[in-house]
Amino acid sequence: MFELTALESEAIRLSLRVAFWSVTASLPFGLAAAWLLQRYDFYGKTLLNGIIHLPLVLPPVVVGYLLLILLGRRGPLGSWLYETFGISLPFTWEGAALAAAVMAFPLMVRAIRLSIETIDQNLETAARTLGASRLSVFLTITLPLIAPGILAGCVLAFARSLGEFGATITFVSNIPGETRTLPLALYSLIQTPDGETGALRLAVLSVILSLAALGASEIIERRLRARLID
Amino acid sequence: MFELTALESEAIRLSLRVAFWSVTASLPFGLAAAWLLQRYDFYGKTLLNGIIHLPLVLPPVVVGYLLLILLGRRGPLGSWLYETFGISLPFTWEGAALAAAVMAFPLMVRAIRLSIETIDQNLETAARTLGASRLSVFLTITLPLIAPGILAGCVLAFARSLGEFGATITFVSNIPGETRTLPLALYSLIQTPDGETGALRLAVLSVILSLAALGASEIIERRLRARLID
Amino acid sequence: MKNLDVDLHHRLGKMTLEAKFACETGGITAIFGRSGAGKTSLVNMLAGLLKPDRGRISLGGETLFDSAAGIDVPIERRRLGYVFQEGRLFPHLSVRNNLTYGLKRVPKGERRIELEQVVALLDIESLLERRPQALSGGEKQRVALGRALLANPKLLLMDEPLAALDQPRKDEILPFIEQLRDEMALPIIYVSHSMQEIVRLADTLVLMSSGRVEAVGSVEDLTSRLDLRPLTGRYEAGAVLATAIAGQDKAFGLTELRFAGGRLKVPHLNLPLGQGLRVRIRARDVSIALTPPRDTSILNMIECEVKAISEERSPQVDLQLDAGGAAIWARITARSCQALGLRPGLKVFALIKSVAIDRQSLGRRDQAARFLSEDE
Amino acid sequence: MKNLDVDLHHRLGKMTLEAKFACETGGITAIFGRSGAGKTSLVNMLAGLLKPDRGRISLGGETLFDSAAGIDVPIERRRLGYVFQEGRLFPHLSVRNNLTYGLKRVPKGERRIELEQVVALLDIESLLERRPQALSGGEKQRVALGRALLANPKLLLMDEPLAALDQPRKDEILPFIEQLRDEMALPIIYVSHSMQEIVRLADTLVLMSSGRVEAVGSVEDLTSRLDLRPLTGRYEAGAVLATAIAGQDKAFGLTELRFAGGRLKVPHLNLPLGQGLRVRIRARDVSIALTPPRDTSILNMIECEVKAISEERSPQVDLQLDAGGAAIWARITARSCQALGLRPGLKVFALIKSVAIDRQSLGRRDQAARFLSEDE
Amino acid sequence: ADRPVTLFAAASTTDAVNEIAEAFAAQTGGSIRPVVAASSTLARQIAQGAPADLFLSASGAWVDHLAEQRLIVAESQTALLANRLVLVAPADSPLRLQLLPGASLDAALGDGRLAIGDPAHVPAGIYARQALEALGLWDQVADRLAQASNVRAALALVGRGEAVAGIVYKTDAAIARNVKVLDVFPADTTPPITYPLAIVTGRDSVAVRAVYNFLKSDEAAAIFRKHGFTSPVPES
Ligand SMILES: Nc1ncnc2c1ncn2[C@@H]1O[C@H](COP(=O)(O)OP(=O)(O)OP(=O)(O)O)[C@@H](O)[C@H]1O
Ligand SMILES: Nc1ncnc2c1ncn2[C@@H]1O[C@H](COP(=O)(O)OP(=O)(O)OP(=O)(O)O)[C@@H](O)[C@H]1O
Ligand code: MOO
Ligand SMILES: [Mg+2]
Ligand SMILES: [Mg+2]
Repeated sequence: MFELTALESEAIRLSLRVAFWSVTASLPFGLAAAWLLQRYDFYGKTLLNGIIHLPLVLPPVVVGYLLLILLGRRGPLGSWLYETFGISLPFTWEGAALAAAVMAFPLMVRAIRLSIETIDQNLETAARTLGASRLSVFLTITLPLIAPGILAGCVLAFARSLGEFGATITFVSNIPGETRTLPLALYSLIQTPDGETGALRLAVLSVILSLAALGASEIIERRLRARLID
Repeated sequence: MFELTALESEAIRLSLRVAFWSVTASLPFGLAAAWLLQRYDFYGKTLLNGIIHLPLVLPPVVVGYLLLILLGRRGPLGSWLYETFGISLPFTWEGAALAAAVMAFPLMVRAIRLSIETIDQNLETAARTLGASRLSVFLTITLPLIAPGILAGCVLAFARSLGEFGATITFVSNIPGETRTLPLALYSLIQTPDGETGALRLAVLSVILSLAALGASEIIERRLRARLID
Repeated sequence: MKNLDVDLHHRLGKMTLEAKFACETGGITAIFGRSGAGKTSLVNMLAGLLKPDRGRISLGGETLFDSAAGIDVPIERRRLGYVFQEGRLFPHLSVRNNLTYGLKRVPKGERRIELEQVVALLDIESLLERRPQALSGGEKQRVALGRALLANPKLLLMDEPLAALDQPRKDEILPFIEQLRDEMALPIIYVSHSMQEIVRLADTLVLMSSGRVEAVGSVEDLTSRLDLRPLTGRYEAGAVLATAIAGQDKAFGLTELRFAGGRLKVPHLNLPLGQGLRVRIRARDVSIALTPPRDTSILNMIECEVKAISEERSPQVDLQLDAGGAAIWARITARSCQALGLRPGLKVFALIKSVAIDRQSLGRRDQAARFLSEDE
Repeated sequence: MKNLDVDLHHRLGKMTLEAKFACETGGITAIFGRSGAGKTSLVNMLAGLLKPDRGRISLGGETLFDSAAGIDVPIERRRLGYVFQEGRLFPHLSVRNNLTYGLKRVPKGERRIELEQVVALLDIESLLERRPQALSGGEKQRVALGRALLANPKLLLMDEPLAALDQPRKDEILPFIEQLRDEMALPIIYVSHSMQEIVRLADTLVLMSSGRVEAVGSVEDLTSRLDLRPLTGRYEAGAVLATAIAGQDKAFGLTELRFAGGRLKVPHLNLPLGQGLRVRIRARDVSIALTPPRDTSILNMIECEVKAISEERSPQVDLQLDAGGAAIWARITARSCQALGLRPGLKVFALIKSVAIDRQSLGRRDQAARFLSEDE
Repeated sequence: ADRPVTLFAAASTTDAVNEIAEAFAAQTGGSIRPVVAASSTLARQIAQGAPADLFLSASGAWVDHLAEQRLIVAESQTALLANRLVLVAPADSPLRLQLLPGASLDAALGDGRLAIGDPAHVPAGIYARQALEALGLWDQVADRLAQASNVRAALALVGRGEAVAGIVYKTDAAIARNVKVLDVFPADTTPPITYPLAIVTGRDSVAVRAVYNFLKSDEAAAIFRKHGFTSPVPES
């Protein structure tokens, strides 16, 4: 194994932190959105769906720019956030997590939606005849049954967050120690004529990280499935 | 409604073509990969899984760069392709489709895998007792049952392809009429001090395109589900 | 004793389900009808799983559904236990957690049925830690039954709960269902194809045919009605007698029953004197003699008068007999009918084997403890 | 006539399934056993759905599975039709396409069963364009049955195919299954809880209990064996007689059967003289008389000798009677037994109502056309 | 020491800026935090209140854009570095060409492409277009371009042999081992190629001034020169 430079280990730590919070914070929203889109028909559903999928169709840089305009200190939402809570997202790692979350959101929602679609609603009604309220049915029946889908969504979102570049660099810039995640560090190196070796090291690190995340998810998934099927 | 400029309509046509071929060409591979990963255990499975997910974790620009190294005229695969078939991918819209396909591949595979996971294998064995071979079971039972998942995978991949920027510009450059897709045109505009208005128009166009794609997919999905559930 | 009042209209594909009836659900109400008659659909509407196009359902004075008034009590607040035709066990929970799913939602004070009780009865101790996927068909159905019971519902809906069970298992579970009805005073709505089960269990019978409720009434009445034969089934034909325990013959393990037309000896029943009991006597178990035969093992010879002879052109004829006011049916060959010169008004003896009146043919009207001593 | 040779070992959770038996599957082979006995698992291994830990299966000389030789013929090449306990219809196909799924895979020349035939028989014409989700429980099972049949298999596996069906529907489908066996010479392996069904249909019986095959033999032999009573069930007790058509009484619609112990009159059977027929006479349908009673509707009085009297302490006793070499069982009250002074060696008359020998009790041995005229 | 001074610097100056940061730390004990990205991105971020103290841009246009909005201290704006455009080809290319008006660039390209930065927004691309137009070569190659998202990407295309030739900064060509310079564009074919440096409005402080001055020092100039940059011709 090779030893990590300070820059590398800092980028890794930061990337993991950003990806973790990106997934964790967006999961409840992702679940709610998937549920809403899968189970209900309402006016403006296609629009909501479209908005959720926007980060997928727009170039990441554009999404980052939109975030910057919206959430920058001078942006409508950003100024409100700052004045009310003293929160400022641009140029912070929290902002990086937000950018990653926004970019990964459609992936998470899709995966969860897909698994909500495939569960047998008869089981849910059966649970209700046993006295469980809608909420309780959701928590005890639906949620465990869609767990593999949620996991898949989270892994996808985590991986996407690890690799997020365009929106991040645009929204929170490339600030060492604060927002310079692995992909940003990688970008910086690629910009320097002799950076290939360093870039390669970072690329390998990214791959190792994602393999680890995937491996972990496979193990969890296998357990979940074992619980479900055998 | 606003009228489209020549540049805009060209970018739209190109984007649609690239996204369409990206999805169409990668679907068989996506299906095969999803099947392999979901149904079989083999040596190096985690590795294959990791490779498939790479485009998700690496910054798109890096992926584009790797494609260039691999498939460029002097790349190992690229020179072979050129000498054997006279095919050259960089700077062509086919190359753009490839870049988009690579970036979208993990999304497609995940979605399909998820739906393969949830089908009742009892139905497949039931079909085999009726004399259907494995292949025939796959075509007549599995495929229709996972159709919603395939559709979801395709939509995701299509949307991702529509929005692909980093890998595309690195691999096939930004050539008007050949590889300048919507995101590339949008990026150019956003990078110029007074490009906001033009950028906004393109962003709106992107959104409309993706809403249309999503809308269409919802309709197809509803039909599929109607066939499955009612 | 809850009053169930139903008036529903609902389209199902090409068929329209129309159910208008009222009955008391004090004991067990059976829904009987051929496959596709609409039994499951009706029960689904009662439980709130299927929303009727229009109509009303009320149970014990509480309106569960009323399309006109816009009332539709949510499934979970109807507190109706449901044993589904297809099990519907939760695949991600162990058998134990499936069983306690409903139980946990019942306040401690309101629990009248407990886990140990159900586990012991259904003999599922060894399955508790398994997943539903590792159960056989019959085992699944037993767990589903236990799960619904443990939710301690106000009324229990059972959709062919015993179809997947073998006879010995049925024989074990039927008394338990009776016990629920009697000791727990749990009203039950019971969908079944089996007239045997229904006679044994049910007080009230709802007959369905192609989406319509054709008749509602006591099991005795409906099974004795000739016009309902096409619905109740020819093979199952028979009459139900209202009897009471008149004496016990401890030595031979026999019990004597009194009814309007005389006395019947049946295998021992562990019931107090005077206790009311319903007995179904199938037409095919009744023979006819003009004079009481001697030296035979047939213990029950009831003097009757021939009331009617079925006109069906068939090797077999059904006789309607009157025994002091009680109706008895007998099925004999047309040849015997002619040989004996049977005709309405003739006095004959109905011969009924004691052993033909077995546990399958006995039902109950009143509340009491288990009444059959186990005979192996 | 295919020879089925099975020797299997397989762990199922805590239980081990051990099945070692050989039998001819010329007609219908029934697998009988209590819930959880391993019936479905055994059938799954035959079909190739479950891979045994070790052992061998061969059918008609062809080895389907042999763990030692590493043979495991793929499911689809075994060509064994399978009617599953839970239907397993394809949700994305219409009923029609479900039905033709297997049929389409049979070369035109090899098709012996066609769609119209099955649709008419199972009365599913009106369901053809529906999705399986819009079917009732019984309808699903009928479609599943039709689907398996239309695959024109070499052998048909049926796992409790009739459990979800009502009696009239069963009565319609049973003759069809017999027809398959007889006209199409389609061997069938039939899992059932119902001894009635088994007696009616099966030639060979495989008795299972807690994962073991306890006995294999003809239905007559096994149901007459006292030591197997705990497995075959007390309520179902009875003997099966091998008989032949001896005469027809057209006027009264009766058929006379000859057997070792004499003659029996039964409701009309549309069979040629001399045709062999199996008749099951349940112990509970047999009464005893010391002298033949007169003036009764009971047509069959068979002279027998008491061979044995069961010793069980119970209100009822079972008598084993010998009628010219054929075994007949009678169940009477202990009281009658004492009153008549019955003891081994005594000559008695067994009284059997003609109508007690109904369609449910008749099985067949040889091939021939439908033999029961429809009685309504 | 104190809070580091944040220097938003054009991506093409990454190496040089990093080295200067080290030199500054060694010499003064203060610290510089270089944040590198495309000049356009950095400019937009500064417009949205990014925590930048200094801005070293590859493009005068963006700095002017900020100056219009009074987002930089006008007085501090200065042309720090200069650069030249060169025509490059892969190191093993047999190509030879002199950049004179009327040269047949299209013939030299054959069926290959000319890699440049996107002339819509990449500064190097904009300069390249101006230079080609000045030489009357633009029309020859307008449909033979491979437009990259930044100048480094254009360089990579040439280095990997995908493009037959490319137009990049002299600084880039100097360090890339897999390309060779065919010719330098005459200075008069483009406006002066300069990298403006400015202090961001509201960030002016002693510490920032120290860095500002260090960047303008001879010591920094030496480092910049090492990386191929030249000093701008003093404005006349
Ligand atoms: N969604 C539907 N669309 C069309 N027809 C339906 C639908 N659901 C049920 N049916 C039809 O309604 C009728 C009643 O169905 P139901 O399930 O209530 O029958 P059932 O009496 O329970 O029958 P079984 O005894 O076979 O379970 C059936 O003929 C069935 O085909
Ligand atoms: N995957 C498994 N793991 C553990 N035990 C199992 C598994 N599958 C089946 N069993 C057990 O094996 C036994 C036999 O099951 P099988 O389904 O063959 O029974 P069966 O005779 O068909 O019963 P039924 O009449 O109830 O359908 C049962 O006790 C069941 O609990
Ligand atoms: O140094 Mo730049 O701003 O990427 O051309
Ligand atoms: Mg039903
Ligand atoms: Mg089974």
